[in-house]
Amino acid sequence: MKTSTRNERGATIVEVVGQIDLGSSPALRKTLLDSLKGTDRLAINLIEVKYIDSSGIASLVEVLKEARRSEKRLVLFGLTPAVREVLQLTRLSTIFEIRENEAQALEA
Amino acid sequence: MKTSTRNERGATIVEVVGQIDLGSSPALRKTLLDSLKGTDRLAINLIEVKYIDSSGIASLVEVLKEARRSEKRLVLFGLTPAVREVLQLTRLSTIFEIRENEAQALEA
Amino acid sequence: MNFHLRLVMPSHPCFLPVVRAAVGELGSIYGLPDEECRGITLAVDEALANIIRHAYKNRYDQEIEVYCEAGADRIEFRLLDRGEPADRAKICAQPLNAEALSGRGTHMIKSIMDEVRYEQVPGGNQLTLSKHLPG
Amino acid sequence: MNFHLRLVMPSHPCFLPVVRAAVGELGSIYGLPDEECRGITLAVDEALANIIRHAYKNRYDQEIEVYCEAGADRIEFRLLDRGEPADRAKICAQPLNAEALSGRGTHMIKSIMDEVRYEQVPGGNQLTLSKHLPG
Ligand SMILES: Nc1ncnc2c1ncn2[C@@H]1O[C@H](COP(=O)(O)OP(=O)(O)O)[C@@H](O)[C@H]1O
Ligand SMILES: Nc1ncnc2c1ncn2[C@@H]1O[C@H](COP(=O)(O)OP(=O)(O)O)[C@@H](O)[C@H]1O
Repeated sequence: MKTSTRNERGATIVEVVGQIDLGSSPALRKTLLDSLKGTDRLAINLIEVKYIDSSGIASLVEVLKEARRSEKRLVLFGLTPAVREVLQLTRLSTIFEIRENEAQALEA
Repeated sequence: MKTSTRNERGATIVEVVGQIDLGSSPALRKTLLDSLKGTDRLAINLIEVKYIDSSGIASLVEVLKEARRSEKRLVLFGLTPAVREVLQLTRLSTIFEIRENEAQALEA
Repeated sequence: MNFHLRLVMPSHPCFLPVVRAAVGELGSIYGLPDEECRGITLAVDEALANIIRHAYKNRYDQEIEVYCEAGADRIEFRLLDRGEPADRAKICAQPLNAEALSGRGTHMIKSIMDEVRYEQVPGGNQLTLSKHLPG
Repeated sequence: MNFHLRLVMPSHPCFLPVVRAAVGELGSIYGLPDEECRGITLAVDEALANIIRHAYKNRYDQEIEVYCEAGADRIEFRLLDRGEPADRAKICAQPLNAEALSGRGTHMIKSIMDEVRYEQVPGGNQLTLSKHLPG
Protein backbone atom coordinates (compact mmCIF):
# COMPACT_ATOMS: atom_id res chain seq x y z
CA MET A 1 0.00 0.00 0.00
CA LYS A 2 1.11 3.54 -0.81
CA THR A 3 -0.41 6.91 -0.05
CA SER A 4 0.09 10.36 -1.52
CA THR A 5 -1.24 13.59 -0.09
CA ARG A 6 -2.02 16.98 -1.63
CA ASN A 7 -4.06 20.07 -0.85
CA GLU A 8 -6.90 21.22 -3.04
CA ARG A 9 -9.38 24.05 -2.46
CA GLY A 10 -8.90 24.11 1.30
CA ALA A 11 -9.11 20.35 1.69
CA THR A 12 -6.43 17.70 2.10
CA ILE A 13 -6.76 14.75 -0.24
CA VAL A 14 -5.09 11.45 0.59
CA GLU A 15 -4.93 8.95 -2.25
CA VAL A 16 -4.51 5.35 -1.19
CA VAL A 17 -3.17 2.80 -3.66
CA GLY A 18 -2.99 -0.93 -3.00
CA GLN A 19 -4.28 -3.34 -0.42
CA ILE A 20 -5.17 -2.39 3.14
CA ASP A 21 -4.64 -5.26 5.54
CA LEU A 22 -3.07 -6.24 8.84
CA GLY A 23 0.36 -5.44 7.41
CA SER A 24 -0.42 -2.04 5.90
CA SER A 25 -3.20 -0.54 8.04
CA PRO A 26 -0.90 0.80 10.81
CA ALA A 27 0.88 2.98 8.21
CA LEU A 28 -2.46 4.12 6.79
CA ARG A 29 -3.80 4.96 10.24
CA LYS A 30 -0.74 7.10 10.97
CA THR A 31 -0.86 8.92 7.61
CA LEU A 32 -4.54 9.72 7.99
CA LEU A 33 -4.32 10.92 11.61
CA ASP A 34 -1.30 13.08 10.71
CA SER A 35 -3.09 14.57 7.70
CA LEU A 36 -6.16 15.31 9.77
CA LYS A 37 -4.07 17.40 12.17
CA GLY A 38 -3.17 19.85 9.42
CA THR A 39 -6.57 20.33 7.81
CA ASP A 40 -10.24 21.05 8.51
CA ARG A 41 -11.33 18.79 5.75
CA LEU A 42 -9.89 15.43 4.81
CA ALA A 43 -10.96 13.57 1.67
CA ILE A 44 -9.73 10.01 1.13
CA ASN A 45 -9.55 8.65 -2.42
CA LEU A 46 -10.10 4.88 -2.36
CA ILE A 47 -10.43 4.25 -6.11
CA GLU A 48 -7.17 2.28 -6.20
CA VAL A 49 -7.99 0.18 -3.13
CA LYS A 50 -8.74 -3.33 -4.30
CA TYR A 51 -8.77 -4.82 -0.81
CA ILE A 52 -9.58 -3.67 2.71
CA ASP A 53 -9.92 -5.79 5.84
CA SER A 54 -11.33 -5.11 9.31
CA SER A 55 -8.08 -3.52 10.50
CA GLY A 56 -8.32 -1.00 7.66
CA ILE A 57 -11.96 -0.35 8.52
CA ALA A 58 -10.97 0.19 12.15
CA SER A 59 -8.39 2.78 11.02
CA LEU A 60 -11.06 4.65 9.05
CA VAL A 61 -13.42 4.55 12.06
CA GLU A 62 -10.67 5.88 14.30
CA VAL A 63 -10.01 8.78 11.91
CA LEU A 64 -13.75 9.50 11.70
CA LYS A 65 -14.01 9.63 15.50
CA GLU A 66 -11.03 11.96 15.70
CA ALA A 67 -12.56 14.18 12.98
CA ARG A 68 -15.83 14.40 14.90
CA ARG A 69 -14.03 15.12 18.16
CA SER A 70 -12.08 17.97 16.60
CA GLU A 71 -15.08 19.17 14.54
CA LYS A 72 -13.48 18.47 11.19
CA ARG A 73 -14.92 16.91 8.11
CA LEU A 74 -14.01 13.49 6.69
CA VAL A 75 -15.18 12.34 3.25
CA LEU A 76 -14.47 9.07 1.45
CA PHE A 77 -14.69 8.87 -2.33
CA GLY A 78 -14.03 6.49 -5.21
CA LEU A 79 -15.23 3.35 -3.43
CA THR A 80 -14.47 0.11 -5.29
CA PRO A 81 -16.80 -2.90 -4.96
CA ALA A 82 -14.35 -4.43 -2.45
CA VAL A 83 -14.55 -1.37 -0.18
CA ARG A 84 -18.33 -1.07 -0.54
CA GLU A 85 -18.84 -4.72 0.31
CA VAL A 86 -16.77 -4.50 3.49
CA LEU A 87 -18.58 -1.34 4.61
CA GLN A 88 -21.86 -3.16 4.05
CA LEU A 89 -20.72 -6.28 5.91
CA THR A 90 -19.70 -4.15 8.88
CA ARG A 91 -22.84 -1.96 8.63
CA LEU A 92 -20.80 1.22 8.28
CA SER A 93 -22.14 2.37 4.90
CA THR A 94 -24.21 5.14 6.48
CA ILE A 95 -21.69 6.23 9.10
CA PHE A 96 -19.19 7.72 6.66
CA GLU A 97 -19.81 10.63 4.34
CA ILE A 98 -19.33 9.00 0.94
CA ARG A 99 -19.01 10.73 -2.46
CA GLU A 100 -18.58 9.43 -5.99
CA ASN A 101 -15.50 11.39 -7.03
CA GLU A 102 -13.11 14.15 -6.06
CA ALA A 103 -15.24 16.98 -7.46
CA GLN A 104 -18.18 15.90 -5.32
CA ALA A 105 -15.96 15.28 -2.32
CA LEU A 106 -14.74 18.88 -2.47
CA GLU A 107 -18.24 20.39 -2.75
CA ALA A 108 -19.70 22.05 0.33
CA MET B 1 -9.34 -17.06 -20.95
CA LYS B 2 -12.10 -15.88 -23.27
CA THR B 3 -12.11 -14.87 -26.91
CA SER B 4 -14.50 -12.87 -29.03
CA THR B 5 -14.42 -12.57 -32.79
CA ARG B 6 -15.72 -9.93 -35.19
CA ASN B 7 -15.18 -8.79 -38.78
CA GLU B 8 -13.95 -5.33 -39.63
CA ARG B 9 -12.95 -3.92 -43.03
CA GLY B 10 -12.27 -7.29 -44.59
CA ALA B 11 -10.29 -8.60 -41.63
CA THR B 12 -11.24 -10.91 -38.77
CA ILE B 13 -10.32 -9.62 -35.34
CA VAL B 14 -10.01 -12.02 -32.42
CA GLU B 15 -9.86 -10.40 -29.00
CA VAL B 16 -8.28 -12.51 -26.30
CA VAL B 17 -9.00 -11.73 -22.65
CA GLY B 18 -7.27 -13.43 -19.73
CA GLN B 19 -4.35 -15.74 -19.21
CA ILE B 20 -2.98 -18.08 -21.86
CA ASP B 21 -1.42 -21.16 -20.33
CA LEU B 22 -1.33 -24.95 -20.49
CA GLY B 23 -5.01 -25.03 -19.50
CA SER B 24 -6.31 -22.44 -21.94
CA SER B 25 -4.00 -22.59 -24.98
CA PRO B 26 -5.73 -25.59 -26.65
CA ALA B 27 -8.98 -23.57 -26.84
CA LEU B 28 -7.10 -20.54 -28.16
CA ARG B 29 -5.33 -22.62 -30.80
CA LYS B 30 -8.65 -24.00 -32.03
CA THR B 31 -10.36 -20.59 -32.13
CA LEU B 32 -7.50 -19.02 -34.06
CA LEU B 33 -7.16 -21.84 -36.60
CA ASP B 34 -10.94 -21.83 -37.15
CA SER B 35 -10.99 -18.04 -37.59
CA LEU B 36 -8.12 -18.21 -40.06
CA LYS B 37 -10.11 -20.59 -42.26
CA GLY B 38 -12.79 -17.94 -42.85
CA THR B 39 -10.62 -14.92 -43.58
CA ASP B 40 -7.63 -13.68 -45.58
CA ARG B 41 -6.49 -11.48 -42.75
CA LEU B 42 -6.50 -12.30 -39.08
CA ALA B 43 -5.69 -9.68 -36.42
CA ILE B 44 -5.28 -10.80 -32.81
CA ASN B 45 -5.88 -8.26 -30.03
CA LEU B 46 -3.70 -9.14 -27.04
CA ILE B 47 -4.24 -5.99 -24.95
CA GLU B 48 -6.14 -7.94 -22.27
CA VAL B 49 -3.61 -10.77 -22.09
CA LYS B 50 -1.74 -10.45 -18.82
CA TYR B 51 -0.01 -13.81 -19.11
CA ILE B 52 1.20 -16.10 -21.88
CA ASP B 53 3.37 -19.21 -21.58
CA SER B 54 5.27 -21.32 -24.09
CA SER B 55 2.16 -23.34 -24.99
CA GLY B 56 0.40 -20.08 -25.95
CA ILE B 57 3.43 -19.01 -27.96
CA ALA B 58 3.42 -22.38 -29.72
CA SER B 59 -0.25 -21.84 -30.65
CA LEU B 60 0.58 -18.45 -32.17
CA VAL B 61 3.50 -19.97 -34.10
CA GLU B 62 1.23 -22.72 -35.40
CA VAL B 63 -1.33 -20.17 -36.62
CA LEU B 64 1.45 -18.11 -38.25
CA LYS B 65 2.74 -21.18 -40.09
CA GLU B 66 -0.77 -22.03 -41.27
CA ALA B 67 -1.26 -18.40 -42.41
CA ARG B 68 1.95 -18.51 -44.42
CA ARG B 69 1.08 -21.86 -45.93
CA SER B 70 -2.31 -20.60 -47.09
CA GLU B 71 -0.93 -17.16 -48.06
CA LYS B 72 -2.95 -15.23 -45.53
CA ARG B 73 -1.93 -12.42 -43.28
CA LEU B 74 -1.60 -12.60 -39.50
CA VAL B 75 -1.11 -9.49 -37.34
CA LEU B 76 -0.78 -9.22 -33.55
CA PHE B 77 -1.61 -5.97 -31.77
CA GLY B 78 -1.95 -4.51 -28.28
CA LEU B 79 1.01 -6.35 -26.77
CA THR B 80 1.27 -6.05 -22.98
CA PRO B 81 4.68 -6.15 -21.27
CA ALA B 82 4.05 -9.81 -20.37
CA VAL B 83 3.50 -10.77 -24.01
CA ARG B 84 6.46 -8.68 -25.24
CA GLU B 85 8.77 -10.22 -22.67
CA VAL B 86 7.86 -13.77 -23.65
CA LEU B 87 8.29 -13.02 -27.36
CA GLN B 88 11.71 -11.60 -26.55
CA LEU B 89 12.72 -14.56 -24.38
CA THR B 90 11.76 -16.93 -27.18
CA ARG B 91 13.37 -14.69 -29.88
CA LEU B 92 10.11 -14.41 -31.81
CA SER B 93 9.71 -10.61 -31.70
CA THR B 94 10.69 -10.23 -35.34
CA ILE B 95 8.85 -13.27 -36.69
CA PHE B 96 5.36 -11.91 -36.13
CA GLU B 97 3.90 -8.82 -37.74
CA ILE B 98 3.20 -6.62 -34.73
CA ARG B 99 1.16 -3.40 -34.57
CA GLU B 100 0.34 -0.97 -31.78
CA ASN B 101 -3.43 -0.90 -32.07
CA GLU B 102 -6.42 -2.02 -34.13
CA ALA B 103 -6.30 0.94 -36.54
CA GLN B 104 -2.71 0.14 -37.44
CA ALA B 105 -3.40 -3.56 -37.58
CA LEU B 106 -6.10 -2.98 -40.21
CA GLU B 107 -3.92 -0.73 -42.41
CA ALA B 108 -2.56 -2.22 -45.63
CA MET C 1 -13.40 -31.53 -9.09
CA ASN C 2 -12.61 -33.12 -5.81
CA PHE C 3 -9.12 -31.78 -5.32
CA HIS C 4 -7.25 -30.31 -2.44
CA LEU C 5 -4.50 -27.78 -2.04
CA ARG C 6 -2.30 -27.11 0.95
CA LEU C 7 -0.23 -24.09 1.84
CA VAL C 8 2.10 -23.72 4.79
CA MET C 9 2.96 -20.11 5.59
CA PRO C 10 4.85 -18.23 8.29
CA SER C 11 2.61 -16.28 10.69
CA HIS C 12 3.84 -12.99 9.20
CA PRO C 13 1.39 -10.42 7.80
CA CYS C 14 3.56 -9.92 4.72
CA PHE C 15 2.37 -13.31 3.42
CA LEU C 16 -1.31 -12.42 3.59
CA PRO C 17 -1.32 -10.96 0.05
CA VAL C 18 0.12 -14.26 -1.22
CA VAL C 19 -2.69 -16.28 0.33
CA ARG C 20 -5.34 -13.80 -0.77
CA ALA C 21 -4.13 -13.98 -4.36
CA ALA C 22 -4.27 -17.78 -4.25
CA VAL C 23 -7.71 -17.93 -2.60
CA GLY C 24 -9.19 -15.42 -5.08
CA GLU C 25 -8.01 -17.57 -8.00
CA LEU C 26 -9.30 -20.74 -6.34
CA GLY C 27 -12.74 -19.20 -5.97
CA SER C 28 -12.93 -18.38 -9.64
CA ILE C 29 -11.74 -21.88 -10.61
CA TYR C 30 -14.73 -23.23 -8.71
CA GLY C 31 -17.13 -20.88 -10.44
CA LEU C 32 -17.82 -18.39 -7.68
CA PRO C 33 -18.93 -14.97 -8.95
CA ASP C 34 -16.51 -12.06 -8.34
CA GLU C 35 -18.27 -10.79 -5.22
CA GLU C 36 -18.14 -14.21 -3.59
CA CYS C 37 -14.49 -14.66 -4.59
CA ARG C 38 -13.78 -11.40 -2.79
CA GLY C 39 -15.90 -12.66 0.12
CA ILE C 40 -14.05 -15.94 0.70
CA THR C 41 -10.74 -14.10 0.25
CA LEU C 42 -11.77 -11.67 2.97
CA ALA C 43 -12.96 -14.42 5.30
CA VAL C 44 -9.73 -16.43 4.97
CA ASP C 45 -7.62 -13.28 5.38
CA GLU C 46 -9.50 -12.20 8.52
CA ALA C 47 -9.16 -15.68 9.96
CA LEU C 48 -5.40 -15.70 9.28
CA ALA C 49 -5.02 -12.21 10.77
CA ASN C 50 -6.77 -13.46 13.90
CA ILE C 51 -4.43 -16.43 14.13
CA ILE C 52 -1.41 -14.13 13.80
CA ARG C 53 -2.70 -11.62 16.37
CA HIS C 54 -4.57 -13.78 18.85
CA ALA C 55 -3.38 -17.38 18.59
CA TYR C 56 0.28 -16.46 18.02
CA LYS C 57 0.13 -13.07 19.81
CA ASN C 58 1.99 -11.37 16.96
CA ARG C 59 4.88 -13.81 16.92
CA TYR C 60 5.66 -13.75 13.22
CA ASP C 61 7.89 -16.83 12.97
CA GLN C 62 5.29 -19.50 13.66
CA GLU C 63 3.54 -21.69 11.10
CA ILE C 64 0.01 -21.64 9.74
CA GLU C 65 -1.33 -24.34 7.50
CA VAL C 66 -4.07 -23.52 5.01
CA TYR C 67 -5.83 -26.53 3.56
CA CYS C 68 -8.38 -26.09 0.80
CA GLU C 69 -10.68 -28.82 -0.41
CA ALA C 70 -13.42 -28.44 -2.95
CA GLY C 71 -16.09 -30.91 -3.96
CA ALA C 72 -19.12 -30.65 -6.19
CA ASP C 73 -21.18 -28.55 -3.80
CA ARG C 74 -18.79 -26.62 -1.55
CA ILE C 75 -15.33 -25.22 -1.02
CA GLU C 76 -13.81 -25.67 2.40
CA PHE C 77 -10.78 -24.07 4.03
CA ARG C 78 -9.15 -25.50 7.12
CA LEU C 79 -6.67 -23.27 8.94
CA LEU C 80 -4.38 -24.93 11.43
CA ASP C 81 -2.17 -23.27 14.04
CA ARG C 82 -0.27 -24.34 17.13
CA GLY C 83 -0.87 -21.20 19.19
CA GLU C 84 -3.35 -20.30 21.96
CA PRO C 85 -6.72 -21.93 21.37
CA ALA C 86 -9.54 -19.49 20.62
CA ASP C 87 -11.90 -18.75 23.48
CA ARG C 88 -15.25 -19.59 21.88
CA ALA C 89 -16.96 -17.02 24.13
CA LYS C 90 -15.06 -14.21 22.40
CA ILE C 91 -16.02 -15.12 18.82
CA CYS C 92 -18.63 -12.61 17.59
CA ALA C 93 -18.95 -11.49 21.19
CA GLN C 94 -18.83 -7.75 20.54
CA PRO C 95 -21.92 -6.63 18.62
CA LEU C 96 -21.20 -4.75 15.38
CA ASN C 97 -20.86 -1.17 16.50
CA ALA C 98 -20.05 1.94 14.49
CA GLU C 99 -17.77 3.30 17.21
CA ALA C 100 -15.71 0.20 17.97
CA LEU C 101 -12.07 -0.09 16.90
CA SER C 102 -12.14 -3.90 16.91
CA GLY C 103 -14.42 -6.92 17.01
CA ARG C 104 -15.52 -6.98 13.34
CA GLY C 105 -13.42 -9.82 11.91
CA THR C 106 -15.36 -12.76 13.29
CA HIS C 107 -18.68 -11.15 12.30
CA MET C 108 -17.51 -10.77 8.72
CA ILE C 109 -16.25 -14.34 8.60
CA LYS C 110 -19.58 -15.59 9.88
CA SER C 111 -21.70 -13.59 7.48
CA ILE C 112 -19.62 -14.58 4.45
CA MET C 113 -19.17 -18.32 5.06
CA ASP C 114 -21.91 -20.92 5.36
CA GLU C 115 -20.12 -22.81 8.09
CA VAL C 116 -17.52 -21.67 10.63
CA ARG C 117 -16.15 -24.14 13.17
CA TYR C 118 -13.40 -23.66 15.77
CA GLU C 119 -11.99 -26.91 17.18
CA GLN C 120 -8.96 -28.33 18.89
CA VAL C 121 -7.43 -31.25 16.99
CA PRO C 122 -4.31 -33.31 17.76
CA GLY C 123 -2.15 -30.98 15.58
CA GLY C 124 -3.35 -27.76 17.25
CA ASN C 125 -6.26 -25.42 16.61
CA GLN C 126 -8.37 -25.93 13.54
CA LEU C 127 -10.71 -23.39 12.03
CA THR C 128 -13.00 -24.70 9.30
CA LEU C 129 -14.61 -22.26 6.89
CA SER C 130 -16.91 -23.59 4.25
CA LYS C 131 -18.99 -22.09 1.48
CA HIS C 132 -21.60 -23.68 -0.81
CA LEU C 133 -20.77 -23.57 -4.48
CA PRO C 134 -23.30 -22.45 -7.09
CA GLY C 135 -25.20 -25.44 -8.55
CA MET D 1 13.42 -12.33 5.83
CA ASN D 2 14.44 -15.93 5.94
CA PHE D 3 11.05 -17.51 5.63
CA HIS D 4 9.66 -20.38 3.66
CA LEU D 5 6.33 -21.22 2.15
CA ARG D 6 5.05 -24.56 0.92
CA LEU D 7 2.22 -25.37 -1.44
CA VAL D 8 0.95 -28.82 -2.35
CA MET D 9 -1.15 -28.85 -5.51
CA PRO D 10 -2.78 -31.46 -7.74
CA SER D 11 -1.07 -31.93 -11.11
CA HIS D 12 -4.00 -30.28 -12.87
CA PRO D 13 -3.51 -27.26 -15.16
CA CYS D 14 -6.48 -25.49 -13.57
CA PHE D 15 -4.35 -24.81 -10.49
CA LEU D 16 -1.58 -23.06 -12.40
CA PRO D 17 -3.29 -19.63 -12.08
CA VAL D 18 -3.40 -20.13 -8.30
CA VAL D 19 0.34 -20.79 -8.10
CA ARG D 20 1.14 -17.94 -10.50
CA ALA D 21 -0.87 -15.49 -8.40
CA ALA D 22 0.99 -16.61 -5.28
CA VAL D 23 4.45 -16.51 -6.90
CA GLY D 24 3.83 -13.03 -8.36
CA GLU D 25 2.95 -11.70 -4.89
CA LEU D 26 5.95 -13.44 -3.34
CA GLY D 27 8.27 -11.77 -5.82
CA SER D 28 6.99 -8.33 -4.94
CA ILE D 29 7.27 -9.05 -1.20
CA TYR D 30 10.96 -9.70 -1.79
CA GLY D 31 11.41 -6.47 -3.72
CA LEU D 32 11.67 -7.80 -7.25
CA PRO D 33 10.71 -5.26 -9.91
CA ASP D 34 7.54 -6.02 -11.92
CA GLU D 35 9.36 -7.50 -14.90
CA GLU D 36 11.28 -9.92 -12.69
CA CYS D 37 8.11 -10.85 -10.79
CA ARG D 38 6.59 -11.76 -14.15
CA GLY D 39 9.80 -13.63 -14.98
CA ILE D 40 9.87 -15.89 -11.93
CA THR D 41 6.13 -16.47 -12.29
CA LEU D 42 6.71 -17.62 -15.87
CA ALA D 43 9.63 -19.84 -14.91
CA VAL D 44 7.72 -21.59 -12.11
CA ASP D 45 4.65 -21.98 -14.33
CA GLU D 46 6.67 -23.48 -17.19
CA ALA D 47 8.38 -25.85 -14.77
CA LEU D 48 5.01 -26.96 -13.36
CA ALA D 49 3.56 -27.40 -16.85
CA ASN D 50 6.54 -29.62 -17.70
CA ILE D 51 5.97 -31.71 -14.59
CA ILE D 52 2.29 -32.14 -15.49
CA ARG D 53 3.01 -33.03 -19.13
CA HIS D 54 6.30 -34.91 -18.95
CA ALA D 55 6.83 -36.25 -15.43
CA TYR D 56 3.16 -37.12 -14.88
CA LYS D 57 2.30 -37.59 -18.59
CA ASN D 58 -0.86 -35.55 -18.21
CA ARG D 59 -2.21 -37.52 -15.26
CA TYR D 60 -4.02 -34.72 -13.45
CA ASP D 61 -4.58 -36.40 -10.08
CA GLN D 62 -1.00 -36.55 -8.90
CA GLU D 63 0.70 -34.24 -6.42
CA ILE D 64 3.26 -31.48 -6.93
CA GLU D 65 4.93 -29.74 -4.04
CA VAL D 66 6.14 -26.18 -4.45
CA TYR D 67 8.54 -25.01 -1.78
CA CYS D 68 9.69 -21.42 -1.69
CA GLU D 69 12.49 -20.14 0.49
CA ALA D 70 13.90 -16.64 0.49
CA GLY D 71 16.94 -15.31 2.24
CA ALA D 72 18.74 -11.99 2.10
CA ASP D 73 20.21 -12.51 -1.35
CA ARG D 74 18.00 -14.90 -3.27
CA ILE D 75 14.62 -16.50 -3.67
CA GLU D 76 14.55 -20.21 -4.35
CA PHE D 77 11.75 -22.49 -5.54
CA ARG D 78 11.93 -26.25 -5.22
CA LEU D 79 9.38 -28.28 -7.17
CA LEU D 80 8.93 -31.88 -6.18
CA ASP D 81 7.11 -34.59 -8.09
CA ARG D 82 6.89 -38.38 -7.97
CA GLY D 83 6.62 -38.96 -11.73
CA GLU D 84 9.10 -39.94 -14.44
CA PRO D 85 12.49 -38.39 -13.79
CA ALA D 86 13.58 -35.81 -16.37
CA ASP D 87 16.08 -36.96 -18.95
CA ARG D 88 18.79 -34.33 -18.55
CA ALA D 89 19.74 -34.73 -22.22
CA LYS D 90 16.35 -33.33 -23.25
CA ILE D 91 16.51 -30.12 -21.19
CA CYS D 92 17.23 -27.19 -23.54
CA ALA D 93 18.07 -29.78 -26.18
CA GLN D 94 16.08 -28.23 -29.01
CA PRO D 95 17.63 -24.91 -30.07
CA LEU D 96 15.21 -21.94 -29.99
CA ASN D 97 13.65 -22.02 -33.42
CA ALA D 98 10.98 -19.81 -34.93
CA GLU D 99 9.25 -22.75 -36.62
CA ALA D 100 9.12 -25.18 -33.70
CA LEU D 101 5.88 -26.01 -31.91
CA SER D 102 7.64 -27.04 -28.69
CA GLY D 103 10.95 -26.98 -26.87
CA ARG D 104 10.83 -23.39 -25.54
CA GLY D 105 9.92 -23.92 -21.87
CA THR D 106 13.28 -25.06 -20.56
CA HIS D 107 15.08 -22.27 -22.47
CA MET D 108 12.84 -19.65 -20.86
CA ILE D 109 13.35 -21.14 -17.40
CA LYS D 110 17.12 -21.09 -17.90
CA SER D 111 17.29 -17.53 -19.17
CA ILE D 112 15.08 -16.18 -16.35
CA MET D 113 16.55 -17.96 -13.34
CA ASP D 114 20.12 -17.72 -12.08
CA GLU D 115 20.26 -21.39 -11.15
CA VAL D 116 18.32 -24.38 -12.48
CA ARG D 117 19.01 -27.84 -11.11
CA TYR D 118 17.24 -31.15 -11.84
CA GLU D 119 17.94 -33.90 -9.30
CA GLN D 120 16.52 -37.11 -7.95
CA VAL D 121 15.98 -37.03 -4.20
CA PRO D 122 14.49 -39.66 -1.87
CA GLY D 123 11.01 -38.10 -2.24
CA GLY D 124 11.06 -38.07 -6.04
CA ASN D 125 12.27 -35.55 -8.61
CA GLN D 126 13.36 -32.16 -7.44
CA LEU D 127 13.75 -29.12 -9.63
CA THR D 128 15.46 -26.15 -7.99
CA LEU D 129 15.02 -22.68 -9.47
CA SER D 130 16.77 -19.80 -7.84
CA LYS D 131 17.05 -16.09 -8.51
CA HIS D 132 19.28 -13.44 -6.92
CA LEU D 133 17.43 -10.67 -5.14
CA PRO D 134 18.30 -7.00 -5.69
CA GLY D 135 20.78 -5.74 -3.06
N1 LIG E 1 -7.86 -17.63 15.82
C1 LIG E 1 -8.10 -17.10 17.03
N2 LIG E 1 -7.40 -17.52 18.10
C2 LIG E 1 -7.62 -17.01 19.33
N3 LIG E 1 -8.57 -16.07 19.58
C3 LIG E 1 -9.31 -15.63 18.56
C4 LIG E 1 -9.12 -16.12 17.24
N4 LIG E 1 -10.00 -15.48 16.43
C5 LIG E 1 -10.71 -14.64 17.20
N5 LIG E 1 -10.32 -14.72 18.50
C6 LIG E 1 -10.91 -13.98 19.64
O1 LIG E 1 -12.14 -13.42 19.20
C7 LIG E 1 -12.14 -12.00 19.39
C8 LIG E 1 -12.98 -11.33 18.30
O2 LIG E 1 -12.30 -11.42 17.07
P1 LIG E 1 -12.62 -10.40 15.89
O3 LIG E 1 -14.10 -10.32 15.72
O4 LIG E 1 -11.86 -10.83 14.69
O5 LIG E 1 -12.17 -8.97 16.40
P2 LIG E 1 -10.74 -8.45 16.89
O6 LIG E 1 -9.72 -9.39 16.37
O7 LIG E 1 -10.67 -7.09 16.28
O8 LIG E 1 -10.81 -8.42 18.39
C9 LIG E 1 -10.69 -11.61 19.41
O9 LIG E 1 -10.46 -10.41 20.11
C10 LIG E 1 -10.06 -12.82 20.10
O10 LIG E 1 -10.16 -12.74 21.49
N1 LIG F 1 9.89 -31.94 -15.31
C1 LIG F 1 10.21 -32.70 -16.36
N2 LIG F 1 10.11 -34.05 -16.27
C2 LIG F 1 10.44 -34.83 -17.30
N3 LIG F 1 10.90 -34.36 -18.49
C3 LIG F 1 11.02 -33.03 -18.65
C4 LIG F 1 10.67 -32.14 -17.61
N4 LIG F 1 10.89 -30.87 -18.04
C5 LIG F 1 11.34 -30.98 -19.31
N5 LIG F 1 11.43 -32.27 -19.69
C6 LIG F 1 11.93 -32.76 -21.00
O1 LIG F 1 12.60 -31.68 -21.65
C7 LIG F 1 12.01 -31.44 -22.94
C8 LIG F 1 12.10 -29.96 -23.28
O2 LIG F 1 11.18 -29.23 -22.44
P1 LIG F 1 10.66 -27.80 -22.89
O3 LIG F 1 11.82 -26.97 -23.33
O4 LIG F 1 9.85 -27.23 -21.78
O5 LIG F 1 9.79 -28.03 -24.19
P2 LIG F 1 8.49 -28.94 -24.44
O6 LIG F 1 7.91 -29.22 -23.10
O7 LIG F 1 7.64 -28.07 -25.29
O8 LIG F 1 8.98 -30.16 -25.14
C9 LIG F 1 10.61 -32.00 -22.84
O9 LIG F 1 10.10 -32.35 -24.10
C10 LIG F 1 10.82 -33.21 -21.92
O10 LIG F 1 11.29 -34.32 -22.65
